Amino acid sequence: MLLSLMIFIPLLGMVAVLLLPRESEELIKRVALLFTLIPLALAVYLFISYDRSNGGTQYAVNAPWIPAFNIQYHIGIDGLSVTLLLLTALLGPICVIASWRNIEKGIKAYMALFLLLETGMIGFFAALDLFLFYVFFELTLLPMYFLIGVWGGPRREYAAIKFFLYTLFGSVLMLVAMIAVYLNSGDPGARTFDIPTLITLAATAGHALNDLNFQIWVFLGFFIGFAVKVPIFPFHTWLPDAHVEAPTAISVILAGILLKMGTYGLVRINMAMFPQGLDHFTNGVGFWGNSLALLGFINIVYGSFCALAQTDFKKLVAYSSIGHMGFVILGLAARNDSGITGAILQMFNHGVISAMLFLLVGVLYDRAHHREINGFGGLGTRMPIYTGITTLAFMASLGLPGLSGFVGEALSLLGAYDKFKLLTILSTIGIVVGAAYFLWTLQRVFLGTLNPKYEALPEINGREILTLVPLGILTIVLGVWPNFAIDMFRESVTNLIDVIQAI
Amino acid sequence: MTLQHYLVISAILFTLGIFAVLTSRNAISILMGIELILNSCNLNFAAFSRFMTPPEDISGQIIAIFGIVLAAAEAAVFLAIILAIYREFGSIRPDEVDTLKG
Amino acid sequence: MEFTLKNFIFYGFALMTVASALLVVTVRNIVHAAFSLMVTLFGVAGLYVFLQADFLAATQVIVYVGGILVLILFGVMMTSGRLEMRIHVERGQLLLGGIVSLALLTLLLTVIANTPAWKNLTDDGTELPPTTERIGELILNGPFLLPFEVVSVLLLVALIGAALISRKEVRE
Amino acid sequence: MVVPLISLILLCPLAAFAVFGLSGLVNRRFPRQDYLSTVAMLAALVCSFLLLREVVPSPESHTVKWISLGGVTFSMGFYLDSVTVIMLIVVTLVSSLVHIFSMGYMHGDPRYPRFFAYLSLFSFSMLFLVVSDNLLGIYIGWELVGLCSYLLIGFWFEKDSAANACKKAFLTTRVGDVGMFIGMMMLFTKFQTLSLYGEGGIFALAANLNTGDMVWLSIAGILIFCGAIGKSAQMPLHTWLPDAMEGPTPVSALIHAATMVAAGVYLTARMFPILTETSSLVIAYVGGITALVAATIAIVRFDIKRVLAYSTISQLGYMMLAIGAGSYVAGLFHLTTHAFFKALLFLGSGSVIHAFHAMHAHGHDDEHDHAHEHSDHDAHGHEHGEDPDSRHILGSEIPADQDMRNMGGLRHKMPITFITMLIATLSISGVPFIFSGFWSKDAILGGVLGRAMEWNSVHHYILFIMALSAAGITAFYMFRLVFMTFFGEPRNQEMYDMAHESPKSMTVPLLILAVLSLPVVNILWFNESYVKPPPQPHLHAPQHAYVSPDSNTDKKGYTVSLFGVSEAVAAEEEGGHDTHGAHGDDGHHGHGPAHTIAMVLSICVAGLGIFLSWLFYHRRTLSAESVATTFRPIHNLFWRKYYFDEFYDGVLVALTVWKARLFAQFDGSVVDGIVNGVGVVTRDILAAFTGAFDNRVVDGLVNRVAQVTWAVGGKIRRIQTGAIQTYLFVVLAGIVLLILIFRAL
Repeated sequence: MLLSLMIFIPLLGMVAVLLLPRESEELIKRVALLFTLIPLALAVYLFISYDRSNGGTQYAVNAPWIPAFNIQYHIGIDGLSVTLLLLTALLGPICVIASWRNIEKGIKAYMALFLLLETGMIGFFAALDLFLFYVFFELTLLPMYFLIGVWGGPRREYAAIKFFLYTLFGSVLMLVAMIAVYLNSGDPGARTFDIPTLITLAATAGHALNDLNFQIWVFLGFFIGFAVKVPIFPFHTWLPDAHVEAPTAISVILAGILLKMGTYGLVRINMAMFPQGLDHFTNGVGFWGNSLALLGFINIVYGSFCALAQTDFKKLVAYSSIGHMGFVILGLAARNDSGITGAILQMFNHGVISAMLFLLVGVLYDRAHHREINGFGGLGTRMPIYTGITTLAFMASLGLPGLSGFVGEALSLLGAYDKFKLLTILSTIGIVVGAAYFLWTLQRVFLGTLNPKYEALPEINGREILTLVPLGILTIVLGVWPNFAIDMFRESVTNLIDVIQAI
Repeated sequence: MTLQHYLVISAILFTLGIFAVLTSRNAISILMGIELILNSCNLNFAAFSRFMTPPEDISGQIIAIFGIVLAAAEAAVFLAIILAIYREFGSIRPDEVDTLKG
Repeated sequence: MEFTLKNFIFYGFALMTVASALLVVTVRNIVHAAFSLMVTLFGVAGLYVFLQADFLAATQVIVYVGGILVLILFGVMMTSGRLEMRIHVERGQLLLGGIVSLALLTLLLTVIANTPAWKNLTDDGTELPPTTERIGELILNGPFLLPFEVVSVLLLVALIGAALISRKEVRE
Repeated sequence: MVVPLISLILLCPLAAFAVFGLSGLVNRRFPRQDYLSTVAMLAALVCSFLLLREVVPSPESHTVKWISLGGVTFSMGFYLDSVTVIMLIVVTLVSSLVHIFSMGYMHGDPRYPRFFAYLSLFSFSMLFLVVSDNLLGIYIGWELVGLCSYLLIGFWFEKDSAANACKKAFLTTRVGDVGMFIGMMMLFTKFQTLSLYGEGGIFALAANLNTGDMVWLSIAGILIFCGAIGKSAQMPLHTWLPDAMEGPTPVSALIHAATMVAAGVYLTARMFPILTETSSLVIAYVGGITALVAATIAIVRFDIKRVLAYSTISQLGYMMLAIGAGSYVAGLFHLTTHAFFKALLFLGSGSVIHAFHAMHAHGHDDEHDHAHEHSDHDAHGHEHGEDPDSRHILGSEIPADQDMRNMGGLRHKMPITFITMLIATLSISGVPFIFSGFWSKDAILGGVLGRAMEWNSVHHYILFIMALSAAGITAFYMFRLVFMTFFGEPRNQEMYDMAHESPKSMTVPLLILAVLSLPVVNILWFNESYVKPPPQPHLHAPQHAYVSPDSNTDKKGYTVSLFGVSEAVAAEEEGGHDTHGAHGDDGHHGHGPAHTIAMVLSICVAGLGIFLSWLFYHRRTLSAESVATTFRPIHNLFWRKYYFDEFYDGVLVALTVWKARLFAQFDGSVVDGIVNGVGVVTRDILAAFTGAFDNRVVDGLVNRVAQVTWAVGGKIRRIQTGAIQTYLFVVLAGIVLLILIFRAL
């Protein structure tokens, strides 16, 4: 019930916003903020009340939805979901606040779409029925399309369509795989979309879902669907465009949550449901056995090097996201304790850190109206607080110990080294290059002599600090005390590993 | 006078109506084509009612009456539209009224 | 097929209907076409009589000839301003339309000829009681009451709508 | 008592920094950040001394779970043995003095409070590193000190050179850190823990490895040592340290001389138990080469701070050499003495620079502005801002107030600075008996020679010669510095006239450090059993080595008396570990002759160095210029710092940037190009059906799809004539066709 409330309160908020008159902008923003704060409160409650010693599904609701196809409204959370739900619910109000001043037209439609998006995201992380999962997955797509396409930068239509088509392409493959799973899940009449049931069936020897070949193909189908979202190397080109064009708050959501939907899907579906398929791609034998780790490695190194070459601040952050998601893939490929935990932590931390980074880029963009890294210089004297927070975010992102970015990266690498020695060692190049592009950016934007053009640039204001501080605190807290988050999903990870190793 | 007689007549009317609708360059003659089509339908209803159902069942005729009513309504609206179009475009040639052209 | 008077008259009506319908389609003058249409409508009314649908025949005459046809003529007058407006027909369109119509006719005739259920249903000539009363019963006090009311509302709406659409726009 | 003390030591500086961070967030400065930080540091110092009293016959450690996963647990904790305590005292002591010094030196800087906050953060990180009992904790402290180093080198970030230098420092050390991280991954994968001590710790587990794993263990050891290479500026990753002199001078003293750079040595010493012959030898050679090369570069520098920077690199190489050669105690001993005298040298040079600033301040501004180094450099940066890179490579752009060619004769103007710096110089040069540097340096030389004689090892003889030459060169260039700065006639009369002795806040720390450069510091190493080298189970003497017959029976160890290394006979509990010696101590087997020989030789070379320096730079009977001309190629090599910077900037950095651009272009053209191919094919096939398409080349499959859709739509929309009749026609024709088709079936 609590969970359903959390999913549908933003939807309610959307209705409320739509009912308000277009002119009362302040009211609309306040209502939107309220309706994102309620899920946050619920998420915090869930986070606190979640039974950490039990990694299984909690707060489950299971009701028939479309009985003809045995589709259920089945939601519930385990440690992984609740962590990501917290992240989603946290970024919600932050994004509303971040949009307070810089959305100039159509604030009503913007907020309504944003709330719809939030419903989609929360629902996605809570869904336990494959069909419901897919519905929420697609539900995020539509508002995102409009949010980029209407409120974005100069090339917004292009970026929005690219994003939409790419994701749709992936999700079609996913749909096919999903239907294949459904059709193989039993005799007509006994088929199911229920994820826990399917996991059990897939682990049952002799069942059609337990077949290695079947699992490989279905794994691939889901994988490509999620890979577009993550994004994994050849499918990543939508990301820089979408980020560059999207308004600040939407970039935050895009990097903070939408990318996590890809990796969350990998964990929830690909790893848990198709352990044999997973084994085929991560057993370390031959090309296919290394393929997933290879993709992670390519993401890390490729993303980092691409970021190094960027001169657009936002594009740089976008490419750095690609690099950091590579650590998630690498950690998942390791499929051991530290690898998976590291990957999940990295998911969460990257959500927090990249959100900070995009907010920070937005702050600068709102003032200078461009993002050309070489066009700044010496801002450190003019905007000390902004510089301080940026340095914190950069350091967290480049994996400085003591800040959260490090823990995820380090655990992923430690786990991955166990299996993929060479690839992991090569991946560490990404750490150096990551430091290089962030420090170089720091130097070009903040250090050196002050560019006379920006002598009057105003310092970051209170509202912007308000959006950044919670994230900054999380960054430090998780860096100093990672168990704070790990406690939530330790048991869930153990369960997952049991499933994986049971083959 | 078999059922087929009526059906053939109806078919011919129908076809002619279609022909008119397809070929005419005048909205009013299109309307007349439509009237032909409707008539053919009504005729069919009546004929089937006569031949295919028990004599006391005259539902078909009632449907035909409804058909006539609809035809009347349709004609009224159609002509109103024609007038509006005429005012707007100065013509009632359907090929000149092509705002829907893609 | 014996040549009774009844048959003769039937074929006469049939021929009249078909021929005048052909005229409707072919004549170039729209006023002529309209009058041909009147003949067709009368023909159909006649056929209704042969089907022993007396009420229907009467309605046909009253509504169609008395109402619709007059409407059409008004339409002609109001849009052309003169009564001998030409119907424009283009050759290519004519050809295509002809082909499709002919194909359709062939199709329909084939269906009519080949449907077993429709074969050998002859009018035995028995006199049936007049239908008016029964229709009245059925419409006003029977299962067709609701459709009847609905249709009447529809008609009303159509008339109001027609009046609304065709009235001159008053600029404010 | 230990736990609260350690917590206090860590928390005091951290709290000082936190106050700054929080006050910065609300844009209100805490009014006396300088006092706050200094007091916090002094408190930590007091706690450290209390610990000294507490400690500690047997090491003590406490851990808490930091990250616990299903199967693995990473702990955080501290490990407190004598070495830790000594390090704590060194760090807190130097840091406190630097804090006090900075209150004078940095006075008037626009970011004055921030400076102290950074110092506090640094102190915290460094102390955290020192007390950590596990590799992960060390790594965390390691990176954090790197961050502080970055922030402090770039403290005057308006200067392009400072901005470049801090980036360079962070990146260069990070290269080493990655090596260290890989080493950690290796150890973790093998042992499933990163804790070093205790039952399940790495050292205990590694001791049980058999000989088959030695290659693996050597590689792991060398990789961990990579971190030390980066942080301690060893060859080939040393180039960042001279550039790091762009930071304020107290920072150079604290971070880039006394503490952070020594952390590499400390780490290597901590890793002592898992070093094998191979990794030890690698460490020793890296240290030896660094010591020698950096010393030669230092000869030809004119920037007073760069001379000291290269000297630091050289001395760090010394310590590495000591640890690589098994002289654990000597290495750490030298670390301690070096921390004090090098901090003194830097602070002294800071005092000199400060004196010259004051000149500028008086010259230009009535207000007593002490932030001139800053403003001065700022102007400097403007002047040469166009091409900072070439400036770096040439190393020829020296700020006027740091150029020794502008100095001379300062001993009259700045007596305290002069005296204290002279003491430090005598100490680093190895002038015998009353200066601490002599004892520690001699311990290293003796240790290396001892091992060479004991093992009869050519390598160690070579290393000994390297170390000895480096010692001589060190004496030479250090006295060159002193002669050029304090003796002779003033070279720049205007600057000389304005120079003055520094305020008390600066001279008092100098005096304290001068005292600490006397053998008094050896008191830390006083108790004979206070510092014991840990066993090295995998370090075996070569087969042909001479093993003294009493090596198993004697209780041996290492003793440092009040006056340094005077004898070396003491307990070694683990003596019987194996027959091949496994004595991770200071080569005491060859002690008798080795130490005597080493001592004599070292006094000789030091004397030679000082004498030559005197001839060149004081008496001027020999001309440095003519020597430089005679040996032009060698001078060039030294002057250009063995072309390391050219190589890195011209090859590695360029290569990386090039590769990045390549990847980015690859992303834009090839990744999209592949899908373009698919797109073109798709388009052409569709074109066959729908007629002509536009042939424009577009990038990206998505564009293709959109265009194809657009084009198809463009064709198809012709069907939408808008004429209802056409629609109807099509509908009917379709119906007819369909019926015909299905009838035919």
